[in-house]
Amino acid sequence: MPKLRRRHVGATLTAAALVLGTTACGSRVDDTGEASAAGRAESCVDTSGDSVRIGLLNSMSGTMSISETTVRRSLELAVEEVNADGGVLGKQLEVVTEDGASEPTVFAERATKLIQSDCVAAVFGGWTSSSRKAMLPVFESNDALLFYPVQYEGLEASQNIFYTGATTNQQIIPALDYLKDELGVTSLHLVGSDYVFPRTANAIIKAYAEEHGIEIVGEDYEPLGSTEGIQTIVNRVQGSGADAVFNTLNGDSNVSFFAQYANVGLDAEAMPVLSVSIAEEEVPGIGVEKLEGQYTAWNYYQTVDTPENEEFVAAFKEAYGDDAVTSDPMEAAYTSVYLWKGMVEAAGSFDVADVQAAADGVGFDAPEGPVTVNGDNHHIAKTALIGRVNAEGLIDTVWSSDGPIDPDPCLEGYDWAAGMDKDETYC
Amino acid sequence: MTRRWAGSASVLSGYLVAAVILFGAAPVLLSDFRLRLLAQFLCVAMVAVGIGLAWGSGGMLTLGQGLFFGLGAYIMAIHLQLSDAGPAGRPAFMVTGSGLPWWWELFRNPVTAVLGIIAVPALLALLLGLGVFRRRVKGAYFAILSQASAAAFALLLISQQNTVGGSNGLSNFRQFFGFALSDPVNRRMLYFIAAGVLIAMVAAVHQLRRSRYGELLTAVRDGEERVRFLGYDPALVKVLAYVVAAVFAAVGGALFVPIVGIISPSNVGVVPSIGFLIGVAVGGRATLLGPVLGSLAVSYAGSTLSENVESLWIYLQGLLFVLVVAFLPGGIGSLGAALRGRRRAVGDVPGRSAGHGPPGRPLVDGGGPERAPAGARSGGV
Amino acid sequence: MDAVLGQLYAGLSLGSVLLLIALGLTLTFGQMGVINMAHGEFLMAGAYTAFVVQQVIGGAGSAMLIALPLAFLVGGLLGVLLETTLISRLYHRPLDTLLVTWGVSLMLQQLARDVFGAPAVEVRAPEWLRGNIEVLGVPFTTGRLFIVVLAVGAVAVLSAVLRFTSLGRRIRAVVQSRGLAETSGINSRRTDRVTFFVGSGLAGIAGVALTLIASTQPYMGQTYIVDAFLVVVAGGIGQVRGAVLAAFGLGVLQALFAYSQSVSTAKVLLLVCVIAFLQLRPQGLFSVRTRSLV
Amino acid sequence: MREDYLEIRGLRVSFDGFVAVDGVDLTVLQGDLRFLIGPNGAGKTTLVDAVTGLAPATGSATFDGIQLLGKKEHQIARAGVGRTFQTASVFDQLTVLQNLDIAAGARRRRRSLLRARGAVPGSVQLAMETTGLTGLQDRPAGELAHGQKQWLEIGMLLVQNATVLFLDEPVAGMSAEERRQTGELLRRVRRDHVVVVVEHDMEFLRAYADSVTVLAAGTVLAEGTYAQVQADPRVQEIYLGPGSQGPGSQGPRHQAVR
Repeated sequence: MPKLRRRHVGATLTAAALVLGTTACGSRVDDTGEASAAGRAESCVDTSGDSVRIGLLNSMSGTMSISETTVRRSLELAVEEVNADGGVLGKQLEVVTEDGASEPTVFAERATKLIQSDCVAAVFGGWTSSSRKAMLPVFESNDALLFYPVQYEGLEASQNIFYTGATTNQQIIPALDYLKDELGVTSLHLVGSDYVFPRTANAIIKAYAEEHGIEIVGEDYEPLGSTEGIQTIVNRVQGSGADAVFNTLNGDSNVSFFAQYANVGLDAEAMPVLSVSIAEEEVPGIGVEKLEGQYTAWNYYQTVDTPENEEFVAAFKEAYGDDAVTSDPMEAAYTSVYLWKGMVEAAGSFDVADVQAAADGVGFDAPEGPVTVNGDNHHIAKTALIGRVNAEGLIDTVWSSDGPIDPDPCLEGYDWAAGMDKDETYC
Repeated sequence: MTRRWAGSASVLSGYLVAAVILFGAAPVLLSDFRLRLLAQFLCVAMVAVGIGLAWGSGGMLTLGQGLFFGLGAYIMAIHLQLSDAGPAGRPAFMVTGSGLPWWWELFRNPVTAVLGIIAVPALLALLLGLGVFRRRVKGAYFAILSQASAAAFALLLISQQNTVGGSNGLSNFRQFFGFALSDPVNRRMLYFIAAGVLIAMVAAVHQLRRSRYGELLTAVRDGEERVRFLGYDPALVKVLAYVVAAVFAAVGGALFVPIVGIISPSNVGVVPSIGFLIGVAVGGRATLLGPVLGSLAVSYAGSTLSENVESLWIYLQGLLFVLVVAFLPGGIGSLGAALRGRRRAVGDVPGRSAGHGPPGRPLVDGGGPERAPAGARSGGV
Repeated sequence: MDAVLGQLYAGLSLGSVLLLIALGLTLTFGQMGVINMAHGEFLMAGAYTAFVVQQVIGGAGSAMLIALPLAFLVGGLLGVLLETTLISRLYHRPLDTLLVTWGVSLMLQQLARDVFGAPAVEVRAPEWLRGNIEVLGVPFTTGRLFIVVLAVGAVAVLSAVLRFTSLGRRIRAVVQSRGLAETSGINSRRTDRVTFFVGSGLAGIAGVALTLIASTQPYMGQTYIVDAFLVVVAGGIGQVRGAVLAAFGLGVLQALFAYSQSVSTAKVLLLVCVIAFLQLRPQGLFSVRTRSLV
Repeated sequence: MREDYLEIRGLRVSFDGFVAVDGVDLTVLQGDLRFLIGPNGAGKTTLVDAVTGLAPATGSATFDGIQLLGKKEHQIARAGVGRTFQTASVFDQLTVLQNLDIAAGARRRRRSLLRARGAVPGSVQLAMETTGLTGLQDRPAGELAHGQKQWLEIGMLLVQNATVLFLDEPVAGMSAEERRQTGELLRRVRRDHVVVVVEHDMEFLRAYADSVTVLAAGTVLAEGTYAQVQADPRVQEIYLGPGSQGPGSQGPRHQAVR
């Protein structure tokens, strides 16, 4: 009996091996030289009807859903407005939503589904760098389009992604200029969450500091979502005697950081903190009185004084209640829908190649002010704004750059950045 | 004897059905996207097969399989990055790093990479297992330590921005041992490899379970102290199952990488590690096919249900855990048997009645693993 | 010197947080062998209790004082609910309680999200818990000092209860030998329930304390639960003095590692230390000699 | 045929300052069915625990020239010393055959472990016949009657190839008929084993003991045949005397150490 059984197991395995053997092997990288050229899936986007599909891919569950839910709302608001205004090339936008579940692999999986099964013309979403990194190969190998709405660490420029948030030269570098020129800072303590954006941002800051004679007196990282090391970090910050703190902490660690910061007797007067990841919606959770007077660097605040922003804020509050606030990533997401619309209309086609070709120079009067797409690196020119948190928990602009800054994700225009390691694929 | 016959026949037909479905029906019926998804589920199921052996047969509740899954996955990812970068090249992601860490070089060669995927987790499991089991750390202690090790591993990866990509992990692979990953034919090949490996793993566990070792493992689960007095060192018995489970998890992780295209610390921490267990519990931890089928079903349900009703899946996941583990410790498969058993043995202890599972193999009742025989250490002076 | 003192204080305060969470765990773990993964969510419930109280009565000072006993009650009642509905069925399957309570914790997190929303809510610290007292040039923040006091108080009260009251004697009897306690007329089922109430209530109090130093959001319990379990394991199951030593030991160790290395490295080193320690003492710092636990 | 014997000298076991076994000397020869009796707390089970590696002890316990103290449980078992427990501890999920096969297998080569069992090994077959369990070989041990479980345990000792057998209250809870069968079984076994039985049951003792050692408060109080021991006034006083526990009394199973 055992023999019989073993033979059957063996037969199954042999069958498996046979199937494997008879499966024609696909292209080898050596055969074609360039891997990406081989066997790309044909686009299945259907533009024959009177509507066209787009995908919204944001985390609606898991830790990142706190932030990404608000982005989803502004994307939906933009789509509604576009549809009410006659759609894109006369076609109504039909939205397919997916949950990224705060999980890079889920982002990759759902992006594939949106492209291959739902046949969407473009996908809007993603927040964390890891979600973008996970989706990037999916969009490149399927030759599809992603609109990514969050400021990020730069040093990337995929032809299949449009980056509508700031890159480092539109946020980090203006913030450093401001600290150096306006506040006279000569020493900095760097505090960040332990992931790619803070680490890359701090690498840039250190290169900048070396060039401009700013002393970096400390550099500390707290694991994402953790608060256990915050007391140690604040101890170190206080002991460092820095002129200011450059804060790239993300999410809940900020709550703990600012509570401890205030409790040991530090404030914006004694040692200002400039944060690049705290927007309007995070302020209440941290506590307005702990943040009041501290600095932030973004490209948009709810208080920005443009007619477009007045409309945007009003529409948003009407849709989601008077307590709803708007923030930079939300505005960048809102803008991304209009930018895509502009590109499609400039191209007169939904085809990816046509849209890519027509992208350069497409502009939009966004709530943050005028923005323009750079066709080379797929980022957009935007104005940098330094703000201070006010007593109402909103952020007032205290300084702005002279008009939109051209995006430079690879920092090619900065001599001091020449020595930095860069991703050779894009830079 | 007839029960044995029935058992082997049902297991046998299970193999055949699995082969027909995996190699015949699925590739024909499913779209490329769904097939890729199935391949991904198969990788998770490999981890489940190992857990079935360690936990179901051996009573070791390992909450840290993410550690081994991650080791296999990262070694594979490192190899793929290096082959993309070409000879002596450096992977693209290391934007803020200084040089290539020496241990990356170990996995440039395809042979050492494959060996590493198996040997590194096996060695680590051997060391951890010997350290823990020799000192008779078990039950809850072992569960918590294994969970903490997965948590620490995830943190370690996150803090290594320069060498393993930090929280972003490693992604953007272009080839798999020379085959372009963008080619659908090659992706299909990956699916077949995953299916073949999974079936081979199930066959291996099948052989282990029906061997004398399998009986010994069950004996250790139900009475570790007693086994000691028969002249065995239970630590060695447990370590073998633990190592096998670790290797299965690592191979699952290694195949996960080219199929999904990314590995990041969020795939190896506490939450995914417990996630691997749901399917095993649902399918029936102590059965041969339960872990595989349960894992596939749970992966599928998770993917389908959360595609649009997000929070529902979280509730359902929690509820599944609660209902199955608390009331059906033998898994869904034991539902019918449990009902029959309850009717037959009215005075039976609750929870034990779920123990009479599918024919052929004695099925553990949920209480078995942790309940040491009361006599083993008791007794008056 | 300042730095060392500052870090010792950081370790002490981290240890106090861990201790407040681990006390309840070590009670239920020790007495019933139950590994309650939902313990972290009882903590979260305590924190949200503080939030709700503050929303209702406004004044941060009085709100904190009302929230403490209320959170004890909320945590305790949740614990009893869990105990009676699920855990009591699983006493002979301790590992299964781990999985079942993990499921419960998933559901509770999602419930908190659906009720209070995903973003963190602010629980304002009362005036008297802001700022610091400076000693030897080192600022001792009053909020964290309060947590240290709370933890020490909880240990004192718990030890007194265990030592001097009849409830305490019953609990100790059941911990040492359930069978013997039952034959001597102790209703172990009721004792279990009371222990669960107290243990979970302590988590509620820990939750209120955490609002002073961490964010109040649905996933806050998860952040601490693994560390708290390490404390229980290192301290020896069912041992208050073991938990105290382990919590402060791990807290100080982590703070010192964090200062000399980095926060992430500190956590990895900590785990290595615990595993190495268990090689020396597999039963933890202190162990009860029981005949039921092998 | 070589005569095996177990020799214990100056055995001492203490827990947290409490001395449970205090300088016991004991020699048991092959062919001698030795009973170990004494009131609760006398140190009977602790003595067995010490010799089989469960409780740390000082002094000496040698068998076949091998010092047993300080060895691990499984090493002691491999040296030929086996034991049973007060509560029958067989593997409930496994069948009678599987239980015995595992007990017989500690010396098997590693590789043979990875194969399934072919034919029933001879020693297992023999043990099943000796213990009368042949007809039950495919029955899960958990489904056996109480007495059958105890026999299975003894059977496991036999196939384990143990020469020294410690049996801890083997007839507790058995019916009269089962006791008789157990007694016969022990008689058959003693011929080529060193057998030590811890027992409370005086009837059983009287019927089957070759010799008896009485422990009290951790020391040897008396030793000899049943009649000799019974006649000893000290033994009568603490154990067999009027007003103390009568024959058949077993006392509570779990006594606290302290």
